[in-house]
Amino acid sequence: MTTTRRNLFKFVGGGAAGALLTPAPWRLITDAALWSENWPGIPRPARGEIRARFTHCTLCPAGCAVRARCVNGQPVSLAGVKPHPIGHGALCPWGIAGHHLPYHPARVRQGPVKEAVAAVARAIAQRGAGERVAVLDLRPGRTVSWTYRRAMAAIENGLYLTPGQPAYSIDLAAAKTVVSFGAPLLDGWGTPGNVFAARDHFRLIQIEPVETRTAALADMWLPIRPGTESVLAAALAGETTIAEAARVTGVEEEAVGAVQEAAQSGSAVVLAADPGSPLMSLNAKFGALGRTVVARRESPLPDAWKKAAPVAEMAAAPDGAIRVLLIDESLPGGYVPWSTIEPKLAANAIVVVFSSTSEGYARHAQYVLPAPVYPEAAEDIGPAIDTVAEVFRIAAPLVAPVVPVVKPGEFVAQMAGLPQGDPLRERADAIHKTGRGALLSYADGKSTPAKEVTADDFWKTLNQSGCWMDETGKKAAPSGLGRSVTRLTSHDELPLAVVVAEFNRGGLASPLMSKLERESNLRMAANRVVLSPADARANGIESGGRCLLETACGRMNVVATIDAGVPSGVVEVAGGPRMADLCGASRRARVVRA
Amino acid sequence: MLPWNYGFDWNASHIIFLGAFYAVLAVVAATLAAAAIRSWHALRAGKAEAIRWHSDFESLPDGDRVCRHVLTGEFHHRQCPNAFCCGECATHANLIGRHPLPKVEEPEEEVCGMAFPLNRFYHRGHTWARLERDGTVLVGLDELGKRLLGQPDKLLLPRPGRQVHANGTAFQVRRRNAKVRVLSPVDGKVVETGSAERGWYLRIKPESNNVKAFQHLLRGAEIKPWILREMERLQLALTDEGASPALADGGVPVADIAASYPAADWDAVCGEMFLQG
Amino acid sequence: MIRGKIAFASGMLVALAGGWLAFPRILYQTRLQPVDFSHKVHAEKAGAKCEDCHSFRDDGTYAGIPTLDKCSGCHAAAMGTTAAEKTFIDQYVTPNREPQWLSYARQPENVYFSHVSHVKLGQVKCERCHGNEGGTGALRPYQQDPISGYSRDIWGRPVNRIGLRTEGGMKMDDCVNCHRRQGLEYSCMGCHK
Amino acid sequence: MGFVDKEFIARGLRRSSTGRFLLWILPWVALLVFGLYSAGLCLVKGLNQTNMDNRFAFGHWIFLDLAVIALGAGAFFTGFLLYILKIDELRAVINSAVVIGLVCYSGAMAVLAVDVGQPLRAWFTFWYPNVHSMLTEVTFCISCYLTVLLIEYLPIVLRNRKLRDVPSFLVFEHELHKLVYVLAGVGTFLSFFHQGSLGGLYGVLRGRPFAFREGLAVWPSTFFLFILSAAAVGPSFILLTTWMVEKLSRKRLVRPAVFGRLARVSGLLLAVYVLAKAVDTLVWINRTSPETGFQAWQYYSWKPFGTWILFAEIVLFGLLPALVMLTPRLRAHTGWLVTAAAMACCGVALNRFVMTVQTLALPTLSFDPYLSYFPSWQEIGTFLAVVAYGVLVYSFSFRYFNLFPEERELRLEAAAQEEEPALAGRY
Amino acid sequence: MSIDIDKCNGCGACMVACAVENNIPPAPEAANDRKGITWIRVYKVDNHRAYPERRTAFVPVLCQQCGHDTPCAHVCPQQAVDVDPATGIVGQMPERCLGCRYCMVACPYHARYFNWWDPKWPAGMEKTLNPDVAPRMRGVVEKCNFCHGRWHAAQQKAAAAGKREIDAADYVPACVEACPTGALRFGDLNDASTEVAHDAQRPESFRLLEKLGTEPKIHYRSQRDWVREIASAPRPEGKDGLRG
Repeated sequence: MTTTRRNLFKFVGGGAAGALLTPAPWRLITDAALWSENWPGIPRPARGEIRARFTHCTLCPAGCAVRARCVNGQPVSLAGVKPHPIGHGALCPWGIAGHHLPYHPARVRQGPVKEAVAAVARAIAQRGAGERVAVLDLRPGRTVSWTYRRAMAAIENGLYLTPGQPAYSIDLAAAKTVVSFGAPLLDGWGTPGNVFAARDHFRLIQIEPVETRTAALADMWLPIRPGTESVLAAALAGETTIAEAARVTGVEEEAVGAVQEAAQSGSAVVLAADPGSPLMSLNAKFGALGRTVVARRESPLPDAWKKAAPVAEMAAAPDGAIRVLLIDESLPGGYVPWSTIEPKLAANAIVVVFSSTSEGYARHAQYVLPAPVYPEAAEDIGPAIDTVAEVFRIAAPLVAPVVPVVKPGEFVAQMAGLPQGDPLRERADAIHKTGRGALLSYADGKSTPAKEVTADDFWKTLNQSGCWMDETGKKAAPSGLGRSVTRLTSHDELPLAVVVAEFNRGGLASPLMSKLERESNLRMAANRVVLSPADARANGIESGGRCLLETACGRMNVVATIDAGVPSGVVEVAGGPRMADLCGASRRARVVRA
Repeated sequence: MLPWNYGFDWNASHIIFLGAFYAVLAVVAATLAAAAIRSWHALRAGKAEAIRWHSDFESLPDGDRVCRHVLTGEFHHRQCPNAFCCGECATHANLIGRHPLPKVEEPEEEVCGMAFPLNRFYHRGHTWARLERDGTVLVGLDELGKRLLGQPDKLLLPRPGRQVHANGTAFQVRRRNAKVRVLSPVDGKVVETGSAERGWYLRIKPESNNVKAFQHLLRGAEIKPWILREMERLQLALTDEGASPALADGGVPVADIAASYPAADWDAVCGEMFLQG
Repeated sequence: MIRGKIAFASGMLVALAGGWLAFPRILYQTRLQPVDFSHKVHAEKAGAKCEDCHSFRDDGTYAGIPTLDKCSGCHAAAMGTTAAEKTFIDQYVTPNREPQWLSYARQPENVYFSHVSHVKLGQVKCERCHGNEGGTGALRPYQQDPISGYSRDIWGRPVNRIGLRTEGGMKMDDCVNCHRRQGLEYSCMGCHK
Repeated sequence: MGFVDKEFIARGLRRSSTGRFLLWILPWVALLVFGLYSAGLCLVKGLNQTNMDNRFAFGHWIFLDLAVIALGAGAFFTGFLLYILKIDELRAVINSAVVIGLVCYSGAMAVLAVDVGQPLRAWFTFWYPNVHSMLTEVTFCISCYLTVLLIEYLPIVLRNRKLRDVPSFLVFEHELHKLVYVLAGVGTFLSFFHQGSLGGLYGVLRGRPFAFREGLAVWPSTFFLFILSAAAVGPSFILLTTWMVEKLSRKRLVRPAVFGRLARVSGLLLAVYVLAKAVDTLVWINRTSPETGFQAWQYYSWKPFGTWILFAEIVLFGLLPALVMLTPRLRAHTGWLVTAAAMACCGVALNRFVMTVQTLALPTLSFDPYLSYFPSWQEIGTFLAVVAYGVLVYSFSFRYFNLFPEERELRLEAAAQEEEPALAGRY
Repeated sequence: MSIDIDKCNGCGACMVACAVENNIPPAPEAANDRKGITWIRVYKVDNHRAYPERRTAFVPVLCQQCGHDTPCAHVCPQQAVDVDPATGIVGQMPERCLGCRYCMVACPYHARYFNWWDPKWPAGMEKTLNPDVAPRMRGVVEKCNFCHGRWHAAQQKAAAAGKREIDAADYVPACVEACPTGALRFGDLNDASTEVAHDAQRPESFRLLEKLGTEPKIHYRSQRDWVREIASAPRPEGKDGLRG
């Protein structure tokens, strides 16, 4: 080793020794550790003034009152409004994370607005005689629904279509027994807070092929053969013998007897998964009409709105007649399977969808226009199926739309050339004019008679922290219960009966839903099916295996779960538009390996 | 870890645990420090060469560490316990006392065709030391040493004035791949350097001229058996190096052995013969 | 031998110099406040107490540095003649743009610090931690450790915290020392979030 | 080519030509590079690269670390036997043992650095230690012992022929070697503790009845079992590696007596361990586990972890090799010896596997699913890096340092044999 | 905290509310039920019988805030876990954690979760983060701490009013607030007057793996015998009866 090299080493050695006697190395080690606390990619939540703002959830017809915790006006968390007489401060998981929707990565962010306007105008102008212009309103009973009806009345051959809306509402508080044919009573039916508040006071008999969340907490669960509900109903109505029903439905005789007894004991109510189902007519038999099943009440309207198109169901529309179909999918609600809509369309029909998701009708439409999502738009929510009182509540926007959106109401109003104006305000004034009911303020939980406030305060409170409610009106018996008959075209060659075990309204859901669907197995993701071990074995499917769900309408890639809790001959699926399209008409399917 | 760190408190578990930890650190550090200090002292005291010789001697195979009294047949089997420093060896002292070496008439011993003049002392690393009239000592390679290294490729002689130590490096020779530290027979200061031609390499002013200074060196009657043994070792080394044909037993080694065994790993051979570690 | 010693010593010297003199300078990056603001002047003219501008909200949260509307309350138009005020009005008040103040004492994200519980319950004077900021005539430049992202005030001015006044730093140790003295030591989550 | 690094190789040692050596290390270097790449992935992208998850919070990294450290125990235990108990034969393997220990420990540390989610904060354990945690004990002891090993490795390096030419190195090596018994003592102390606390790691888990054990004071029985087992297989592993090196380098490196001695020590300790383990298991089955509400039989009703694993652990890989190594007639037979040693090593590895993986696979809540786990290629790669690193370090050490002091002697003897027996007799 | 399993309908509101409150990011692409982060997780539990005898219950499991030598706090090598002597809440300090995951091994309730990924929110969604809770970084363990952000807020409110003691009504964890069925209740177990203290005394009340002696502070209750059995050790024969 040459001396120079040796000295170099000594120099370096000295340097190292010296460095250790300075703060530098130690500070750098510490800083490295501190850097790991806030290295790139870790967001810093904005600080600022924290205030509560109020609105109503539009994600389902329940329209629960919402208290939003806002930092500098930006909502950071949502909760129910405790003093609310209907909501009781309860929210469902979708509602709790609703404030994430505007930022949803899968949201529809732009659309061909101008082209759509032009195309629609052209089509209306050029359409032949008898060709219809239709609005499909997935969430009837809103103020904007009236805008549609007025627009359709203003346009020649206008059609106002809905997926069907019950003309009744259920008074759970008055019920002692609830006989539910697969209605997801405890898992998304009606207003959660209202249902759970009433839950302790009624006996719940759940008649359902599989054990859903509702069945799991029901006082009595009758596992029934899928598709045989009507037979059981007949037996309850005394139209067939109990023995016969037991044979067909697979429910024990004494169980059927018990149900019958309970139902006849008075203040019972029968519910069906599909509100329009003929099963609802059982209520007449049990004398529930006017007591637990009452006529649905809508809050007062401006007189100017009386000229409106009638409400029709899609099924009722003439085939091949619709030239222009505008679908308001901005709020998730009922869903009409595409297989039902398609035949109604004219050959050169134009379909425009206002939606925030590409999952629903966007898959079938020519024009998909970005609609505002909750809580971006001012909307009102019609009374829920379990709301007896007259209510008027407005979902006040909490954030400005984060993408350029088209408000479907305004689009249609313009198209039909309706007079400009804010329908919500008009209606609010109309309600105020009646002087009925009271204004409930969420901030302090106080309720003041409507006549004691000025129209402006009325309007202000509705938009900032409250709702209008009138419980004074007396219960009336509903007319036309379960009129619509949903025909089940049978495809018996398909071995499995499809049972929707996971209630899913479609539309966007917060990315945090991954906690329920992927990060735990609490809820079924849309792409999962559950099979009985027997069926799985028969088709060589193992748990977690990829496979195909095939129905008369098509096929879909799914992941199978095997569960001995599922009866053989049944495949459990999660709801949602795709599934509705897939097994809308028939309810039978086959699962094969992919 | 330190009393003022968050989460530290003076309870038994902390004291025991960290006490043990620091104790360990202290012991390890102390060990290192001790080693460092002692080696610094050793260097200052110029013990490096001695240490090198001792650790080399440790690592030498048993065959190379045989006591000189085995040569003279007084022992059948004995390993030198103190690194060929016979001056410090009690056994040597009383053995010499009991029967001193027999006189030899001839001026020189002739072994396997190699001449070993008896007017000098031989170091077991194949150097000789001859006491001159002026009190200096000449140091050179003995016959076998010469033949092993033949004509050195490179010769590193210490500058005059440098101190050399008995059993320490006298000078360094390179031959083929062999790097040999030729061991000095005596302690002393180099006064003049020679060369292969002059037959000697160093003139050394010894630290003392008394008998003790040369006691560890071989002489007279010891030479022949020693060289014979050395020949065997050489043979062994050569065969071990796969050099064949090996020397016929008692055969005369050629003037330049290295040249005649091109295949052999000469470094290993010389390592054996010159007692390198 | 001696040359070796020199080499060693010089190496050591270089390292020491670098570590003690150069390092503290290069460690922190310095930024200037958006507006040349004088606490002193405002203390005299606007309000004597800190709370007058650095106020608490009803729920006890601390408003921190006042927002623009508080300033424009008085500075809707120029009150004085200073250039600083003019630029302030032109650049912020008129276009109604919030000045990006750099907070010297902003704790890292994982720290929960409640001013109200210190000031109201603990009766701690603002100066106890912030020094006499209120008396300063101008805002000192803001220094930040770019690696850890901490303001220099958190760590305390001296880079090695040697000779640090008790209120000189806002590091966890400083909080803990004060809390311990008053027997107010809680769990980690008491002060972290 | 042949003489490129000749001057670094100690005199009298035979080493293959540089070319062949490079050929030998090439594949290992390749493996190392691949391993470093996968480790890099884990460090840069995070541990999502592994197949570990919230239930399998420890994966095969921890398992192999434990195994490796147990095998590395040969270093401290040989040192203990040699320097403290003065069993001088073992001088022949001590250097090799030190290198193996160094490799095992440094490798394990490296993997741990990848295994933790925030390596930059690893030093917190020293700065804010929770002295009640077994892991703290492990961290402290292992890092201290690694330092000790490095210091013990220093003399071996400094003895390199080239480095010895520097007087200061030579002297320092000499002086340090004189004090090495102190380090051996410290090393023994440390090793006893961390081998133990590695066992304690699991023994203290009252939340995991499968692993939970009662014990003395703060130390559960696993603490002592791990010490015993490590001490038992340490020598076996030394024996095994030495034998492998002999086979690979086609040289005799140590005298058969050394093998015999290692085997005897190993066998004896293994026998004691098996006994202790058996007793511990019985206590656990009949008392510890039931007290926590878990019936021991249930652990073994989750396939594939049947009772066979107990049998394999205690009898097949415990008792059997112990008996072999304790029976002189079998011991004399290298084949048996090596097989037994290998089995002993497998036994300990299996034990570490059971403690790590089975503990985590078994459900604790009644509605837990039973989970299985297979490491991702990144995990495997990372560990292969350690293996490659180990082989490389050992290869270089073997080539340039004198790992087996008797090698030169043995070679000359061999030469003497073939030269002529009579002659050899005189040496 | 007390949980009435007979009331829980498994809607998952608690899990979502928890994630919202505590800034837990949505799952990355590759995440599954084994790598996700759910401070409170509702397990679907059944009686191991086949249809039609199958009965299902939903069991929310969150950090059980163990009292007696808390397994996780005990093993953490660097004091990143501690038990608050005042509230008995087990705290986890992500900034102190080095991610060795020993605590997860120690926890019999699997209530601790590791950040396998960097936290990521869809663009814009980071606006909705809760300022009272610091987001965690990759490579550390986190768990339920009974919404400490809310505890701080309550303390702050009390301080503003000049009080040291918080008003119990001001401090309710997000999951409890969110539960629409009222299955979850929260309060001070040491205060005999509270609802939860009363719930804990009920005959049908139980705690998970009580025999381990970890003294969890979550008291479950159910009228159904088979549900109460989940408190005990697993029964292997039922293992294939479980989903997922």
